[in-house]
Amino acid sequence: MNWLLDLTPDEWNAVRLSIKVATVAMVASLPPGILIALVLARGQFWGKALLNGLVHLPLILPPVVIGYLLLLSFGRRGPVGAFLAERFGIVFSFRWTGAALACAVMGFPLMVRAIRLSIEAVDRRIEAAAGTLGANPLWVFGTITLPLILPGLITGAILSFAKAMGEFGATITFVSNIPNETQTLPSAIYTFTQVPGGDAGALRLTLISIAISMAALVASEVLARRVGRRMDIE
Amino acid sequence: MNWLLDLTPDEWNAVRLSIKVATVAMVASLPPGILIALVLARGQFWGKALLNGLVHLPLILPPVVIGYLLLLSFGRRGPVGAFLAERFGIVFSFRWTGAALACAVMGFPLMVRAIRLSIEAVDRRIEAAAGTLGANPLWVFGTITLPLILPGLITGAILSFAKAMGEFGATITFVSNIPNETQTLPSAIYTFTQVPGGDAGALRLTLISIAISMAALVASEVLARRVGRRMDIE
Amino acid sequence: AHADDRLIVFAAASMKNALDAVNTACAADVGEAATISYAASSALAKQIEGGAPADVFISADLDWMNYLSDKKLTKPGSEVKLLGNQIVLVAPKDSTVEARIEKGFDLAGLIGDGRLAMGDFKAVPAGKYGKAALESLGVWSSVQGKLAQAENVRAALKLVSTSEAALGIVYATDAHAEPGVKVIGTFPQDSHPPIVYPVAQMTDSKDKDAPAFLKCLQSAKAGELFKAQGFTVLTPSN
Amino acid sequence: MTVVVDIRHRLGDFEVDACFESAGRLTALFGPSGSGKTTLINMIAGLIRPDKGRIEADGRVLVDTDAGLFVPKHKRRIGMVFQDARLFPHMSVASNLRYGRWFTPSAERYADIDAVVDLLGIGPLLDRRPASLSGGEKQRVAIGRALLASPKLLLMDEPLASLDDARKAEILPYIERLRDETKIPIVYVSHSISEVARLASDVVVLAQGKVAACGPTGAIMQRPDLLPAEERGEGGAVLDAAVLRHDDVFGMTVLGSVAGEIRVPLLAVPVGAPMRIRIRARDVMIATEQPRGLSALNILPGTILTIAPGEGPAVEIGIDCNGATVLARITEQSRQTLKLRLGREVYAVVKTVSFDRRI
Amino acid sequence: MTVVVDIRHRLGDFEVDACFESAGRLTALFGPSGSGKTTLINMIAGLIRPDKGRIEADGRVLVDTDAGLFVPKHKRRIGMVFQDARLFPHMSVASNLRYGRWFTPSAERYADIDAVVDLLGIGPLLDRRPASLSGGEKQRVAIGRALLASPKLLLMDEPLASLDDARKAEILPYIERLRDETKIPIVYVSHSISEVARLASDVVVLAQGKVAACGPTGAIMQRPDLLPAEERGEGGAVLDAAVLRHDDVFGMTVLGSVAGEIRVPLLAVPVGAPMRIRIRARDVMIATEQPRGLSALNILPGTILTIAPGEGPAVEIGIDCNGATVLARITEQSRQTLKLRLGREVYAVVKTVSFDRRI
Ligand SMILES: Nc1ncnc2c1ncn2[C@@H]1O[C@H](COP(=O)(O)OP(=O)(O)OP(=O)(O)O)[C@@H](O)[C@H]1O
Ligand SMILES: Nc1ncnc2c1ncn2[C@@H]1O[C@H](COP(=O)(O)OP(=O)(O)OP(=O)(O)O)[C@@H](O)[C@H]1O
Ligand SMILES: [Mg+2]
Ligand SMILES: [Mg+2]
Repeated sequence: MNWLLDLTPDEWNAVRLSIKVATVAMVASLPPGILIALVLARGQFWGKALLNGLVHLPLILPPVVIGYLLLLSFGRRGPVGAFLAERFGIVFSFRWTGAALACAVMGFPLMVRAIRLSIEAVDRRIEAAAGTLGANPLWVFGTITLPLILPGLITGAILSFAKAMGEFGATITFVSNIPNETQTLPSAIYTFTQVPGGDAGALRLTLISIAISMAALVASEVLARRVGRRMDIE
Repeated sequence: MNWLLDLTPDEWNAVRLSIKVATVAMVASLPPGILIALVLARGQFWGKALLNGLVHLPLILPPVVIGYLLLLSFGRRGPVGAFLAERFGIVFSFRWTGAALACAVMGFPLMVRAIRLSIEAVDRRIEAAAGTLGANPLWVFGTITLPLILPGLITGAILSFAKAMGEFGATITFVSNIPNETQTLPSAIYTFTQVPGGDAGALRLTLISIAISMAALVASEVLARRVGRRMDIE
Repeated sequence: AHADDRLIVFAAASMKNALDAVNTACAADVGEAATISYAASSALAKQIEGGAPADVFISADLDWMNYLSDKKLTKPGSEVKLLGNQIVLVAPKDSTVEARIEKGFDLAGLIGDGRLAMGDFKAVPAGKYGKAALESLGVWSSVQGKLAQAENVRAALKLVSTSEAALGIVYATDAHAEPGVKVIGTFPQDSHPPIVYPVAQMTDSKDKDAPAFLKCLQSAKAGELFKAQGFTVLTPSN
Repeated sequence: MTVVVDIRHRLGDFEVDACFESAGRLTALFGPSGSGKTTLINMIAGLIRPDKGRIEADGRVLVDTDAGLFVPKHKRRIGMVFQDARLFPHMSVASNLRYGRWFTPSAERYADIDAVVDLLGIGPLLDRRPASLSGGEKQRVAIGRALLASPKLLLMDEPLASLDDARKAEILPYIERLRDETKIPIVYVSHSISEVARLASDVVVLAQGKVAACGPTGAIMQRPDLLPAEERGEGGAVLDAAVLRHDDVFGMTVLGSVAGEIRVPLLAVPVGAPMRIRIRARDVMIATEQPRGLSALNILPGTILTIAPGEGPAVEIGIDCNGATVLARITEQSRQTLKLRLGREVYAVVKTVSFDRRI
Repeated sequence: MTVVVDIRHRLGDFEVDACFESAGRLTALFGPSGSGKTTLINMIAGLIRPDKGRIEADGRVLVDTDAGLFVPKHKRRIGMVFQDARLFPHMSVASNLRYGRWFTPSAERYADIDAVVDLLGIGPLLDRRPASLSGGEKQRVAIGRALLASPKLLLMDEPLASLDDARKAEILPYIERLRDETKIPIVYVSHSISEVARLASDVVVLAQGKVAACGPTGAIMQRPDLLPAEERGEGGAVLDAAVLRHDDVFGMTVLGSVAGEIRVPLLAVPVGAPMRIRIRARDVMIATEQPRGLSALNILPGTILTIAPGEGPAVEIGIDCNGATVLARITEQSRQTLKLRLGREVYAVVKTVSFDRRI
């Protein structure tokens, strides 16, 4: 145990940073994730296939390629990056925010798919019943649909979180590997694997990463079970 | 267009190999994916959290680590690999089968999660009705549960396929990057990014990869819509 | 055809352009074109350790070759220091930075608010050489907080060519071929351990063409092709 | 308070083409299974957008396809009770009940939660989840949920179909009160004649998506040809009456109607209150002379006005009792034996216990 | 052919503790909403595992917690019709119907698909999906699905609750045929007395999870105290009779019973066939002298055997008509006016049209 937790300050920082990045990535992708899942599950519009494809890109392409694409668009000189930096002072390059962005993007298809699946399983007649009681579509969504898709939201969130804990290729390509700022656990692990004899260090960090993710998983399961027990099937 | 399709024989092989690997990975992970999703969705047993964690490992850990773990266990010198090779003549190391194994493992949590979500949404009273009509649990599963979770199966399968098309870290670490045998599209793309002037080649292969995955996505959407139309909500 | 009856070469990814050309040129001499698997030296070394059917391994640094020879996985006597390289300081091509690389030069000032991109100094060979050079020039401590460590030297180059990083330390071979950057200066050869690309045949290798391939790698025509990509040839051409 | 429906809509092979207007306080949509009752009421609720036509309720145009008007369901202020309860599975019974209140301006809330809970007997269920309720319990909660939204128009799609008779009888008076005491028009889907006869002021008879007949309940109930064969015995006269006095000794209430005094089991209604009574044709006997020594208490003299063949051995005989028509269903054999002809003076005989309030 | 149930089971606050034995061909589980009918039938079907007890059907032990025996539902060969149809949403109606046949050895298939489809009037629906069916249509398909599994025990949980009367009347004869012509015991959940009276050979009355009474239908129906207040008028005598002759001219059938001849609307039953007839107490009048000039055709002489207070103004009077007891419900006022006492000779008067076959 001592051996496991006897980390260097940089490693501790990597642990902290990874949790922060994964949490922010998960939380920040929830609103757009729900929105896009909703649109994909229920919308009927031209370009739906395109949107769907776009959402899946991070899954389809090697992470390094996604990292380059992020660099090209959200980097200091990238069109989006330059615009955001100028107008809102939001800078991604070499910041932990950039790591969170990369993780969010990589986890996005997983989250959207899970939420979409839940939305498609919702009995729309129940929503209709809420509508007749005077709830406008937004209220129906908030009070009926959202609670009913909670299992999907939890699944989507945990997938996104887990993915963020393991994401490496896109992150290091986009924001490199700066201790204390962008060096997440996977980057630290990677470094160890590239050094002859680094296996023990890699193993230690790997175990810590597993422990954190497992805790998140178990928490999500417990949460989902609670939600499920509350709902059952009617 | 000519520019896009003017590939070297090795690149063509990479395209073919990627499709083969992704398809095999997807198909081969379906049975265990369904089984484990079922167990996780409905089972109540000690160690469920552990199993759940194990399934999620490929998501949580950097792909390189998964690659090493595969190398250590399924490699020629690994315990599982040696056993399988000796007893059944199944060799993974540095074969395309190994690439498929790596892709299947990496896509497994995505597939299991999607299927599990669908299983949890099935109305068990409908299954009970089938039971009273004389169908044993296996038949109920085949004739009721399976058709009802088709949307989840399709989602899971397409996630697995898409992941396989983009999987790189675990594959190159486990089975290296041998043209014609283990060089999938992502590996080929990687190789291009590692040399000066390789960007055009990388871009070309990236576009091809996107095209293939989009085709698969659209096909899956059409399929899912058909299935959905057939079922509606009762 | 099964992988095992081919001549299989594991090579560091950064050598692809040069090695592909050499492979074609040598095919006639060797009898067949080798099948080359390009990946990070670290991954390749571990794969060989894990039983990979490689006949020849070309590493981007000595450490991983030593890792294998320590484990008796390289054929004794087959190991050769094949190529050398240089590391250079680069900047985005529209950068106005100018400098002479010498002891105590104001690298931190040149970087300013920006970052110095280089390979991971613990993991990536080019990063290790870069760190050694900066240390011997006495500027390491002043720039340590301004580093952007990349997964590999190509990624570091990308950071510079997209102007994310103000400066970068990369191989001369990469810098020459990248139009998005300009070379500000070359680190002195003596400021870092020699950059060496060793090659060796594997203990388990049974392919009869392997010696011929090793020989051809060291031939004059191969040397020309390597030089064309910016490498220095360390073996005396025969 | 009028409901005006004139729509045309196609669903697969099935076409609804219905046009009716009802100024009644409770309009029943009556018809056999598959006749389009649910489809029609869904269009009023805004759950289905009709292909073509116009729907108006209480002076408000809800749908007018010509004008491109379609008021969305949540703006209709309509309370709907579905055939299947459709409770919110993730909420407790109490939250289900309160749901509609959020969306009702407090000035317009006329339904009181405690009263509704008491009435429906769902007090003990408040903390439960819908999943654990029995079929009847679910439906009662669904009725409560709709009532508590304080709607301006109440739509009920066979709300009592899954309730047992004791519960039906408990809930019916509340629906009657709603009908009589509030200004909310009600549209009520049913395939039970007795429910319709008891509750409806107006009836729309549907058959295969078309309106077969439409009019005040009394008129429709007198026309057995409009009713399904199996239900005809349930038809009969619907008379307006008023409470004359209560006979507490024998537990009876005496009603006055143009046809004469009618004794029914005791009603908890004040003297003078107006009442509607239905005299089922099957419960009426005809006597050619004043019966003696017979337990039946209601003996109304009258003149035979109509004789129509009924189903099977029956004939339907209309007796004009001082201006009100009482319908009797007897056998053709009795008609011949008793030599009943138009214009003959006879007595309509009805037992008091025939007038139970059951549905 | 016996169904033996002796179980104890707890569901949240609700406890079922039921013990009954029925050798009847059709055993009705009768009780108000929430009395545990569905819970009980689910235990017979194998959907709920009782905490403790024993269930036996047709000689087969299905559950015996003491012996650790629990036959899984798919091995019980039980056809179940659920309160909610529970059709398979991904299959057409035809596939839903055929589902159970796969699992029935062909030698044991006694249900013919065409006959069942015809009977239930679902021919036009065969290619449709359950989602587009109306409530009644769904339930008819569900009944068909259970029948076509050719079960050895048929369980029906209020199968007619969502059907209109015309459909009920169409389906009831088939259930009767099932009851009379095959050897399948049926357990039938209902809260409708008329359904129970018509169909059941035996009745188990449930109240709050306990068995309140249990016995042959005739005996239960004669005891109004067992029936819910609102339903008591539906109770009455159940007499065994046989078809004496048909009167085609007037469309009537004359039945012979110990109480005398009884004229009912024409029945499609051969002469000599045994019949069960129910004379609802509310349909019976009492006359102290032979009525004259009255349209009622059935006049049965007898002696007053019992006088029991009924609900409200009513008294229930049992008349011994030559050994059979006919129950009459009249007002207390009439009893006093007519001076009815035990032992007095009277006439029970019943209209022919009272004997419709409606439920
Ligand atoms: N989507 C659809 N496609 C085709 N036919 C449909 C669809 N929806 C409903 N129908 C048909 O429309 C007819 C009317 O259905 P509806 O539910 O309105 O009947 P209902 O009068 O409410 O019957 P019930 O009393 O059984 O509930 C039925 O024959 C039904 O099969
Ligand atoms: N899981 C549960 N937890 C607590 N109470 C339950 C549960 N399931 C059922 N009950 C209660 O058990 C009682 C019996 O339910 P059941 O469904 O058997 O009634 P029922 O007689 O079929 O009624 P109905 O005629 O309305 O269908 C009800 O009061 C119900 O609320
Ligand atoms: Mg309906
Ligand atoms: Mg029930």
